[in-house]
Amino acid sequence: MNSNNNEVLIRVENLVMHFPIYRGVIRRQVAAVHAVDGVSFDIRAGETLGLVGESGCGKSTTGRTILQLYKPTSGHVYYRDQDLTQLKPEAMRLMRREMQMIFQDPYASLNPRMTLRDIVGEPLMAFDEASGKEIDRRVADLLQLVKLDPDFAGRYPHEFSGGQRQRIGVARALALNPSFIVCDEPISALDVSIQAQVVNLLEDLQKEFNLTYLFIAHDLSMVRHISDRVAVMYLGVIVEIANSDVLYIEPLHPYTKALLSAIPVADPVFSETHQRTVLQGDVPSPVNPPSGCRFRTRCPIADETCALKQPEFREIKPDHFVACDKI
Amino acid sequence: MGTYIVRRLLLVPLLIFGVTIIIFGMLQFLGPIERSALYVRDFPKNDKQIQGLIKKYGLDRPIYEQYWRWLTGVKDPISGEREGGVLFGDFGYSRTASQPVINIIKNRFPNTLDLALWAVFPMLSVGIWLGVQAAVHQNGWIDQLARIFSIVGTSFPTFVFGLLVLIVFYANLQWFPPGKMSDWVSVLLYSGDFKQYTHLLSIDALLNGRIDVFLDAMRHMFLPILTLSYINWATFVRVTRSSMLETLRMDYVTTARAKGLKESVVINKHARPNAMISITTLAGMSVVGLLGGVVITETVFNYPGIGKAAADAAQQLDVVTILGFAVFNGLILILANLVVDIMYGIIDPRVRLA
Amino acid sequence: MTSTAIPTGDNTLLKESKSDRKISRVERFLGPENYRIVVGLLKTPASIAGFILIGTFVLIAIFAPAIIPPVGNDPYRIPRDGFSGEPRPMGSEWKRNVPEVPGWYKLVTGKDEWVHLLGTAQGQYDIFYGLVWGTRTAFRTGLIVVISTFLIGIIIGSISGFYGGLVDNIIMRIVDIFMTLPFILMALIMAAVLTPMIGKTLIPSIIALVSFGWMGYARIIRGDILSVKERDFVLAARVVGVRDYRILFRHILPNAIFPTLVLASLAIGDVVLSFAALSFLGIGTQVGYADWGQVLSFARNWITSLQTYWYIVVWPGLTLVFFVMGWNLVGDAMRDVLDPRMRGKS
Amino acid sequence: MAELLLDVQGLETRFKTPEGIVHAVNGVSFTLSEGETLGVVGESGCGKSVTMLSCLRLIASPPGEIVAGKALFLGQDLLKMAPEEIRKVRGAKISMVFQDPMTSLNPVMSIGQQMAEPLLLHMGMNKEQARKRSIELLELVGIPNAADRLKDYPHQYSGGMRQRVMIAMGLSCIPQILIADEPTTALDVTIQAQIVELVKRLREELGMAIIWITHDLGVVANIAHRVAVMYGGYIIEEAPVKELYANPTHPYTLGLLGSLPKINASERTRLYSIEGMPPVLYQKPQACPFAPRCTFVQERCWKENPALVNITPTHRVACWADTTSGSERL
Repeated sequence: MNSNNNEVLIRVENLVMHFPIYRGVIRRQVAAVHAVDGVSFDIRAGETLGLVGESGCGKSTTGRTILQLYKPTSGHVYYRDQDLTQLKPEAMRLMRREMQMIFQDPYASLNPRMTLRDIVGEPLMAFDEASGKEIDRRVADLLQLVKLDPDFAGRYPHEFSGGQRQRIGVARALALNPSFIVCDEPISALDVSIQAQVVNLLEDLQKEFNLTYLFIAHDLSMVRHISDRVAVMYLGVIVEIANSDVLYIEPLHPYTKALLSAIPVADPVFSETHQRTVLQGDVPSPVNPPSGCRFRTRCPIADETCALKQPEFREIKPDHFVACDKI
Repeated sequence: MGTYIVRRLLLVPLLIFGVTIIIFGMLQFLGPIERSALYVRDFPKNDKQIQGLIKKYGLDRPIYEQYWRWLTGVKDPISGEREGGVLFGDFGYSRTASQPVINIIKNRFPNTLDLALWAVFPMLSVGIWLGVQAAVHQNGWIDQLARIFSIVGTSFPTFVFGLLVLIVFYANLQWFPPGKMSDWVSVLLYSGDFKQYTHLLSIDALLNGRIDVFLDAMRHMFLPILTLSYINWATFVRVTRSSMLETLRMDYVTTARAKGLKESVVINKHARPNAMISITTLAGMSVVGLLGGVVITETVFNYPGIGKAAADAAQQLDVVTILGFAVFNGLILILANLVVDIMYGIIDPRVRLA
Repeated sequence: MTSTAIPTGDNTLLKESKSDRKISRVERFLGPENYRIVVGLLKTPASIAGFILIGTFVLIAIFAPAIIPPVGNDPYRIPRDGFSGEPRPMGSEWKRNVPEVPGWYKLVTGKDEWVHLLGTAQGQYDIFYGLVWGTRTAFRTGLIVVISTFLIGIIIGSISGFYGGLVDNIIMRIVDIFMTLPFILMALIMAAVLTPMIGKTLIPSIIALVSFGWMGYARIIRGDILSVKERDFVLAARVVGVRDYRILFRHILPNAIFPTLVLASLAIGDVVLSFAALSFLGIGTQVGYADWGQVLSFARNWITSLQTYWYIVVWPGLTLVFFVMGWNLVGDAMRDVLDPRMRGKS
Repeated sequence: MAELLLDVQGLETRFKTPEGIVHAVNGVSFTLSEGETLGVVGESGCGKSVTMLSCLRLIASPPGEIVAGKALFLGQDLLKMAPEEIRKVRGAKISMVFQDPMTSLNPVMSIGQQMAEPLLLHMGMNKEQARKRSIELLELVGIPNAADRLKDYPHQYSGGMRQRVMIAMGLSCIPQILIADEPTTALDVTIQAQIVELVKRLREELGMAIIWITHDLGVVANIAHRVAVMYGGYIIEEAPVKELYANPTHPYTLGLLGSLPKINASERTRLYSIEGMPPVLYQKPQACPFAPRCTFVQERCWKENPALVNITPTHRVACWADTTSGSERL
């Protein structure tokens, strides 16, 4: 976590990802899910950028689109000045050495018909980095790295628990020595006592290999713990980015404030004394997002002007960006 | 729902096109001379006449033209009347029965419909009831019984089952004879005292107030109905059982129990309607299948329906005739499938209100 | 946590944990998925009964020449004992075209002369011979049809599932059209159309059953491919840079093909049944060919006097039923094992 | 002293699975008084849901089986009641709200039909009365245009709205106990806060006792008066909420609280993590089920399973070790 280094590793510019909806008699495209609707941010080398938001806000889609797992509708993703959106499939495949991903569901993300050796060794094979005995040796090293017994290499994923499977996923992601890892809600499917194990492991590995993380989560307290900076998403747009301590102590956007206030704090005295601001209503549909500011339908400080135009994403203080015209 | 129905309706021409293409494709295995049987009653012996026929009906024309003519028929240049055209009900001329195929269908189809109508009720009710019971008492004796019943049922070919019940109930007990009606009934039918409203014998008997005729009809239909139902029960029990088991594990069933509802209410009002959604398709397909699948049953029981006619024609390799049946069956099935799809939409609110 | 779900925590690997489930060497060798299927099949009494039935038929097929040696050049022609139309009862004397007497026959019956063990059918065809040699016909047709339909279905279904979009749409509509038509009627027609060209052999029926039998496999494999394609491990493979063909053959197909493969292997019973139905309806082989449906079809002419000639129905009928039941018993157990919703339930 | 509503003693439930018999609940005892909210906390598979489902005999049997214990509701044993009697309790006196509002409502019945069921059954209302009451209830839980929305089906409601409907349904017969089984787990944080506030408000208005099952120590701190922590089918610690958070005593509770990131702490510390995995009990454990993961483990823990004993009149713990200086040792 050395964010002093200011080199930008990933630059996302105006990223838009719309998923078409086909309806009607001839399955015409009638609308689109505006999953990601013009998102821009930087991730600096060696830092952890947290990306939080409620389900359906587009945070996972953002992560996957950065890795070009979806072809973005428009916008650019630069990795060290290389525009990933312009790469041919094979060139992008070669880029995957540099950027990896850890998945949310430790059960669905491991092929049940492959052994640990095959799962963790597959990236090595894909890039012809190793073969035969060499793979066995490298897999053993990787398993040790994530604190799994190397003797388990011949076993199948079903013999492992959720937390252990998540470690296997981490080992797979590390196999190619990447510099950037998208962690797509890596702990939300795990039990409380296991979450801390995985988070600690991720932190240790970051230090050891100088990794850069995009840490996607809906658990705000964990995001604060692991991130250097945090971006808050709402309905496909980023509403606030700031240094994580600044964001938690001094949130500016009304949505961020409400989100922070909604976190259940494990302290009965605190909950007794603090009045929570509870947002009314549900998140609107991303198919037909509100005009102007996306948040205005639930915003406590919104007025008519908010419906007119989308608020500008401004740098209010150094390194603190907010998309709200009322501040 | 509107869109759903329109989509299904738009599928109908596509299905008609597909089905007719398949059947027309089979027709292409025949030579042009044999295909001329679609339009004429007798093959002319004279070679020149044959060539004339081929020319007249365009049987040497490009294939798409032939297909179109086959669908819509050709105008006779002299009389100006349309000849052929399966879409207009002209399915060709049956060499073996010496009459137009459509006439055979007109005579035989009511009999098949009569049989199918009576078979639907026991098939659906008993099959589904047994499946639900098996699921509710999972691993109980009724479940084990249903499973054995289902495996034995699927293992019995229609014709074996049919012949075996014939041995028992006809050959040995003399209870239920094969055929369609006793001699005295056929005499009655020709006498003119018996009005044929629907041409379905059992229904007409009731409409004429002739219980004796009705009983005679049922006596002849009993074994075919039993055979048709039995063969389908097996599938129904299995599918209903697994669908019901799945539903019983759903959270809303627990919610219903937690409300304090009686177990019978939980099962009949909450679980079963949901299980039924997945059974609707199967039920529809089986009803539809009844119309097409009576071939063997009618043959075994010597029941003069459209299925037996098809089997007889096939046995004598009268291809034009069976292809005529196939087109007719295809059109009926497309219609029936449409009804099933729409019913499915009505049953499931997630489709209805989409 | 649903009310009925069994609380399954984590199978820990901690050495000191008491709850670690033992993983046998066989399981590790087969892999968890295959192991589960094998164990599921071997634990069910019904499927064991099924395997025994199937095994018996396999033995009969292999040892057919030892059970009843062929007469003449073509072993699949049932020897005729005369030309009289009326069937003769079980145990009647065998006068013409008598096969060699095999060792087991002498041992069991103590006689040196063949009799018609199960009687003769119309035309004095020996029913026992027809059933024994018909077993070979059954396996032959079953295997050919199943393998062909499976291959066609897999190829079409895979194309549909992999490419998706318009290709998928067109293929699935074609499948819909084929599914609209009643199977046995269409097979009957197809066989009837082909017979004048090919002749009265097994081939027209085989082509007919294949032409209208592939859709089920295409649908299943397409559905499984579509669902596997969406699973995270496929995405994960892409993320680590696995090449497309490997994703297809290592990740998608192995996880998608197994249910179809197993169901196909168990469909032999159904195929033989349909084949027999066609024979019964008078489409198919030459009269006198050793084929169960053919033997049974003689009964059609004796419906009014079945109290006397019951054996022309019962023996071929039961043979067919036991054969199909063997496959169904295994198939039923297999369905339970494969159906993920049934997992964990007895 | 408020009246004792529910008194569960020595409850044991197990499941037959292909891998063996899973001992899900292994002798759980707890009480619930009028107007009280009891939080039950634990990880997945610890037996917290099964315990509550067992009390109402909603365990699917087979594979589940209640082996031993009593569940006295106002002195009457729920586990021994005739089926008709317990049906009169379910939904009327004790009602339940489940985790996933998506799957807990019947997809082919309208909300109105489902709302009316308990009213018709337990309150002796006719259809019109039930309809009126359903509208009132939906308004009570904050569903706009309640009268129009009765004819809608569950798929036309959002997740948060569905959970409100579930709560309205649970409260329709003014039960004495509401059992909420992870009612906010499937919901987003802002919706979760709405539901928690809603239940707190309704608790004031209707005065029922609540059992709130969750794995989220934050939610429990917010809503419960008293908390029971479960592990491996046992209650391992139980105390009033402030006492538990101020003075956690069982090593597992200590570890759980330690593994949470502190949202209001300014400096970042490494999280405490409990090593190992929660167990699946194929045998009823002779040892303490937490022993394999415990930092305080002693010789005795491997031989005897500690009983739940009072360390203060309101604080019960099942542990052999002295963990009073625990916070420093973690």
